[in-house]
Amino acid sequence: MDYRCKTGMIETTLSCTTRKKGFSTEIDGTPFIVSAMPVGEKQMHLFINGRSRLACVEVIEGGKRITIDGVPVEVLDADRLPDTSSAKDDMPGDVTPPMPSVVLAILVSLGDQVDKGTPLVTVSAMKMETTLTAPFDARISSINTAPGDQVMPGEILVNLEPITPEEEKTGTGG
Amino acid sequence: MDYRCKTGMIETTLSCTTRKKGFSTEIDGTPFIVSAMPVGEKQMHLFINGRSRLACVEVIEGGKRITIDGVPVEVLDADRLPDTSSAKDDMPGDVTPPMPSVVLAILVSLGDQVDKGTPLVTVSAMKMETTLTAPFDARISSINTAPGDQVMPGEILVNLEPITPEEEKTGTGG
Amino acid sequence: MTQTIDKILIANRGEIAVRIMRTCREMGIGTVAVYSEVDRKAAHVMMADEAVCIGPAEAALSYLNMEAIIQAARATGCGAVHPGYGFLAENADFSEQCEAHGLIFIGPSAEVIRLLGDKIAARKRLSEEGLPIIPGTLGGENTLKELEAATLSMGYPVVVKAAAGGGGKGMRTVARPAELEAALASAAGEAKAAFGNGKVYIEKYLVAPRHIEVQILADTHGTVIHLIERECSAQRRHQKIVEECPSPVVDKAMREKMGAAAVKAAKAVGYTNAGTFEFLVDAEMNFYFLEVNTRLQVEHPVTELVTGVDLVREQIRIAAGAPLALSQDEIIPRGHAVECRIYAEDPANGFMPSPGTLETLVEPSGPGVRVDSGVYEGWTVPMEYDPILSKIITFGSDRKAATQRMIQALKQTVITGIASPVPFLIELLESETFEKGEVTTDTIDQELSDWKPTLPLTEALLAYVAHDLFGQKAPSMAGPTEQPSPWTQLGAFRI
Amino acid sequence: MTQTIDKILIANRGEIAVRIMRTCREMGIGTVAVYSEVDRKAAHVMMADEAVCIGPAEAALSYLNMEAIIQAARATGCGAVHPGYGFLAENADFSEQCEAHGLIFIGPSAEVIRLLGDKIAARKRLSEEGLPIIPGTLGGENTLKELEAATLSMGYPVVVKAAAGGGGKGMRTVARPAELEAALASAAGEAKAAFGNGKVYIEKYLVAPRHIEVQILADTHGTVIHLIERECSAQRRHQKIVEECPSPVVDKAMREKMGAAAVKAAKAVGYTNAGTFEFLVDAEMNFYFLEVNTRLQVEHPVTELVTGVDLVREQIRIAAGAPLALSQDEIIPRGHAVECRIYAEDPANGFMPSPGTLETLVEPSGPGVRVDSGVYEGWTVPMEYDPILSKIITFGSDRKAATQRMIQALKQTVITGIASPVPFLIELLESETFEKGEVTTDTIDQELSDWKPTLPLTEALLAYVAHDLFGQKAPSMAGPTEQPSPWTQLGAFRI
Repeated sequence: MDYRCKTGMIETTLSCTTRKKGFSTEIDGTPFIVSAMPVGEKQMHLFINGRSRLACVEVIEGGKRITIDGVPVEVLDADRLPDTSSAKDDMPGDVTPPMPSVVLAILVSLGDQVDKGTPLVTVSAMKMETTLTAPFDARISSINTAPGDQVMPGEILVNLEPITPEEEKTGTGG
Repeated sequence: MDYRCKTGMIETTLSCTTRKKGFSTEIDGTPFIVSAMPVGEKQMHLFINGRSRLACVEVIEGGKRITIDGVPVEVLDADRLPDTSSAKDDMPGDVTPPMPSVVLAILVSLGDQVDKGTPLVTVSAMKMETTLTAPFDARISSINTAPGDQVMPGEILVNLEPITPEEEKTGTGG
Repeated sequence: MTQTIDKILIANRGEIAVRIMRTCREMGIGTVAVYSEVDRKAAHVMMADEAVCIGPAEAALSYLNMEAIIQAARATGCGAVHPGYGFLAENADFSEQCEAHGLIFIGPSAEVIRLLGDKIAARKRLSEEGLPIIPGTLGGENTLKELEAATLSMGYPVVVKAAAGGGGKGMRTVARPAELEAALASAAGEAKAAFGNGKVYIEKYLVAPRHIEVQILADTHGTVIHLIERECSAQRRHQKIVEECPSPVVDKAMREKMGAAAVKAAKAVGYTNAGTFEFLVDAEMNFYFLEVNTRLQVEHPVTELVTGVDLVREQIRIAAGAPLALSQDEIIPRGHAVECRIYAEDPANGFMPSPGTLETLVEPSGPGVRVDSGVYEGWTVPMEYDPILSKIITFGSDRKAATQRMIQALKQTVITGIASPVPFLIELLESETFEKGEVTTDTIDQELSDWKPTLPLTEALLAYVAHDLFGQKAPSMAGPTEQPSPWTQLGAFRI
Repeated sequence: MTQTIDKILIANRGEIAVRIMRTCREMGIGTVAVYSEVDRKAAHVMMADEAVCIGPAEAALSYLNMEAIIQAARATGCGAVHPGYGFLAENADFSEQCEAHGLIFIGPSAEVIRLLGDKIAARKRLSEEGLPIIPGTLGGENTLKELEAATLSMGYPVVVKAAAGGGGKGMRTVARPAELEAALASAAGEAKAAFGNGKVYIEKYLVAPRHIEVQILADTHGTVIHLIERECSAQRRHQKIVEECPSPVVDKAMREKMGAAAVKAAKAVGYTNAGTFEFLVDAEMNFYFLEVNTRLQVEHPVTELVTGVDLVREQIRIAAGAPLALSQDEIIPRGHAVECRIYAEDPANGFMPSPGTLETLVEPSGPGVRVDSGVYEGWTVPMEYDPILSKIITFGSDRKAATQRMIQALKQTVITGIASPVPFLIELLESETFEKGEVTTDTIDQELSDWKPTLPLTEALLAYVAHDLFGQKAPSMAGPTEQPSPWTQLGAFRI
C-alpha cells in the first residue's frame, strides 16, 4: 500500500506492507517495522522498530494532525491536495493575517525606500501591540490602510517592491 | 414540560417551565430556577438558584448518569422504563453476581438453620477471597454449587428459606 | 564502586510502573515495560521506551514469570530490574535470579528479603534486636491443639496471618476458639493462592490499634536513615485506603524513638535500599513491630511530599552503589500530606472489586494535588490483577489544609463505568473521626460497614432536565483551523 | 483585630481566578466569580460557588468595570475582593472603592499601590530607602529635548517604560537617539491603552541582565518577611515565560542581602499583603531595583513549591488582620521549582497571540508536576484578554531534577487548535544555555528569534499510516454497564 504524504513543503511516499497488527516500510532508506494500537479516543500507541511511542492523532481537513512528545505536525494526504499550490500564493509577503487587528500607526510614506527590518505599521491584536517590519529591502508602492482601521485576515496593508530583484524567487518566509 | 424520573426506588415528577437559557421547576415544594450551558463534551454548567454547579452528564440506557462533586447518580426516564420491575426480581436474595468467581468452600449443609450473618460460601474473585453470609435468619433449602466451581453472573449458589415469614415483603437489600 | 544504570526493566504494571518510569526518564535512564496479553494497551506500556509481552493474562504466567521477565531484561540490554510492589517485589528467589543473570535488583539482597519475608522468622529475629512485638506464635506450634492452646494463653480475639503475607491477604480475625480451625484453613488457602506459601501464624488481636510505619533508606555503605512515619490506620479488610504523613498522633519524641528502633533493626540485618517498618500502636501509644515491607510502598508519595525526597530516585542511586545523598539531619518534615487510594471497588458493597471499562475519567489537578495514575478514560480494568487505578495525594501546610485539599480533589474527580470509593472517601475525610485524627484500623470495617452514598438527588434531577433541554453540543468550530501565518507578515506584503 | 472573611469575589478570570478559588474553597470560604459575556463558559465561572455577569467582552466594560464588580460583591454578600494579577490588581482607585464600600481589598492599601504604581515616584522613593536603582529619568523632564539630553547622559541603548506599567506592556528598547521620539509615542500609546495612563520614563538599558525578584509577605502588624528570590530571566518581548526558584546564580549571601533590602523598603513604605520587589542583575551580580508588583505574581507557584507556603492563603489571612504564621527563620527553601507559562501564542512567529478553539488539550500530571490551568478542551480562547492558558510547574530535589521533570511534562502535553509555546519550551529547557543557568533577559529575543520547531517527521508519517490502517476505534463496550449487585449477595439467595 502506498501513502503519499505532505508535511510542510516536503512530500514523502511510503510503500507499506501490512503485517499482523502493524506494517513495515522505509523512509529515506531506513527500514521501519511498526505495530500499532488505537488507545482511547485520539491516541495511537506504536512500537517503531521496538521503541514505544504515543501519538495523539486528530483527523483534520486533508489529512491528520499528529502530536508526538508535545510537538504537533500536520501530515496531509498529497493525493487529496489540489494539484498545485493554488490555495495560497507562495510569495513571502502574500499571506493572510490570522486574526482581526486594529492599525495604530503607519510609520512609512508612499515611495519610501526601506531597509529590511524597518518598522512599517504598528497594529494591536489581543491587547498586544506589535510593529510589522519590512522582510527585505524595498520601496513602498502603496499603503492601503490608516490608523484606527480594523483589519481582517486577507487584507493587504502595505505593498512593497523589492529593491534587489534577484531575491524575487527565493525565500520561504521572513 | 413534565419529566418523570427515577433514581433508585424514588420516582420524581418535575413540571418545568422553560426560560431563556434555563427553566424553572419545583421539587418537594422547593422552587428552583436553573440556567444551563453545555461545556466540553460531557459536562453541563448550571446555575441552580444562583449557585454555580458543574455536572458530568453521560447518556446511558434508559436515562443519564450525572456526576456532581465526585458522586455519580443514575437518573432514569420513568416513561421509558418497563411498566413494572419485570427485569429484576426485587427479592433481596435474588440478584446476579457482577463478575465470575471461583467457589472455595461451602460452609453449611442442606437443612441447616442459620442466623443472620452466618458464613455460607467462600468465593474468590479478582484475587480476593470473600465469605458470603446469610442476610437474615433462614434455613438452607438447597445448595447448587461445590468447591472449585466457576460461578457466573446469574447463578444461584444457595437457596434460603426465611425463618420469620413476616419479613417476607420488607427490606430493600442486605 | 558506583555502577552506571542505563536501562531498567520495570517488573510491574499499573500506577506504580508508570511512577517508576517517570523518575527513570527524568534521570535519563531507559525504561522497559513488561506486559501480559490483556495489558497491551495499559498505561505503563505507553509510558515505557520499550515493552515486552511476557505471557497471558494470568499473573503466574506473566507478571510472576521470573524466567520470562529476566529473559526480557537481557534481550533489551537492561542493567537493572525494579520490581515495584506486589508481584515479585518481595520474592527472594527473583532477587537472586536477577543477580545471577547480571541484573541489579533494585531492593534488598535475597538473604534479607528471605529473612524478613518469613514473618515468623522476622518477628523472632527483630524482637532479639529490641523491637517490641505483639504476643503470638513464633513457629514452634504444629498441631491445631498446640495452636489453640497458644491462642488461649494470649487471649481472644486473635488474628491469623500469612507468614509470607502482605496487603491484607491471608489474614483472618478470630473472635472465638470455635472459629479458629476454619480461619486457619481459609487464611492458609488464600495465602497459598496469593503467595504460593500457605504458612500462617497467630497474633493477639489488638483492639482498635493504629497502623503507623517508618520509611527507611539504607545504602550499601552501611548508612541507614529514616524518613519519619506514615499513618495508615484507615483500612478496610486489613487493606490501607487512606494514608498520611506525618501521623496526627506521633510527637517528636515518639518519632525519634520509632525511627531509631527501625534504623537499628535495619542495620542489624544488613538492610539495603528502601523499606518500611510497620508497627501497630495501641491506645497508650505503645508500638509493636508488625512486619517489614522490603520494597517501595503504595503510600510512599506522602513521605515524598513531606520530606522532599524522591524515593524511587534514591532507590536507583542506592542500587547503583551510591552513598545516601542526605543525612538524618537533613530529613526535615514540612507540612502534611494525605493519600487516597482509588480502586475499582464498591464501598457500598463491602468494597467488592468492580472491574469494567472506565467510561469517564476526570482526574483532579491544581496546587498541592498529585495524581499517580495507571489508567485512562476508555481503559478496561482487567479482572486478573489488584484493582488499584490511581492514587490522589494532596499536600498542605498543615493537616487541615491537606485534608481540605483532598476533599476538593475528590469532588473534582469523575469515575464512571465502574464503582469507585470516591464518594466514600469524601465522607470519610469530612467525618469528625478523621478530622480529629481518631481513625483506627477498625473504624471502617466496624463503623462504616453499612455505608451508602448520600446522593445529590435534587441537583442530579435538575442536571438531567438541563441536559435534556440545553445539552445539545454547540456545533464545533467546523473543520480545522488555518495554520497561523507569520506575525511579521500580518501586513501582507505584495511584490 | 482579626475579621472573618466568609465569601470572596475574585475580580479576575482564567488560571489565576481558578487558583485563588481553590484556596478559598479549601479554607471554607465562599467564592463569587465575575465574568464577561464571552466568558460564560470559562473555567473560572465553573469553579466558583456563584458567578455574576458584569458586562460585555471588552475589558473596560467588564473586568475593568469597578462599579459593576463592587455592585456584584455587594449583591452577593462578599466580605472581600481578590484582584488576582492584571486588570484592577494594581489600581489604587479600585482598592479605595472597595474599602469605601466595606469590602476588604486583598492587597496593599490604596496609598501604597498609588505610590509604587507610579514607577517614577517609586524609583525615587525607594532609592531614598537604600535600594540601588538603574540610571534614568526621575520625572523632572518634560520636553522631548530634555528627555533626549537625559538619554545622552545615561548613554544608549535606553529603555522607555510606562510609569503605570507591568507585564512588559508600554515598554520599548531604543538603540539610537533617532528612534526615541517614535518609541516614546508608541510606548505611551500602549500604556494608555493598557493602563489608562500614558506616562512614561526612561532608564539606561542594561545589556543582557538577569531578572531576579524577591517575594515578600507583610502583615498589618508591621511584620515583613521575604520568601527568597525567583529568577525570571527567560523573557520574550519583556514578558516572562520561564521562571524558577531559587535563582541558579544567587548564593546565600546575596539572597540575604536582596531579601533584607526588600524587607527594609517594604517596611519603610508601610507595605501590607503579598508583593514582589523586582531587580535587574548585571554580569557582576550588582542588583538594581526595577519596580514593585503590589499583587500576586503569575510565577508565585515556584515560591510556593520551594518554601511550602500557600501564598493565596497567606494573602487572605493577612487581609483578615491575622499576624504572619511564619517567621523569617521558618522560611527554609528546599529543592528547586521551574514554571513554564503556556500562552496561546506562536513561538515560531514572534510569539504572536494565537486565539482559537482548543481542539485537543492533554495536560501533564504525576509526581512533582503542578498544573494551574484556566482552560479545558473545547474552550475557545477569547481575543479580548491576555492569552495565558495555564502554567506548568515542576518541583525536583535540585535544579536538574526539576528541569528534567519539566521537559517530560512538556512532552506529555498536547495542545492543538491553537499554537502554543510547548515545542519551543522543550528546546529552551533542553538547551545548554538553560542547563548552565545562563539565560538572560535578552537570550530569547536575540538568540532564538528565528526559532522554528524541529518536527518529528518520521514518526509522524509512521503514525499517520498506523492510524489509517489500525486507527478504527474498537467498538466501545456497547451500552451501559449493569449496576454492580451487592457483594454480600453474590450467592443469589432465593426465598
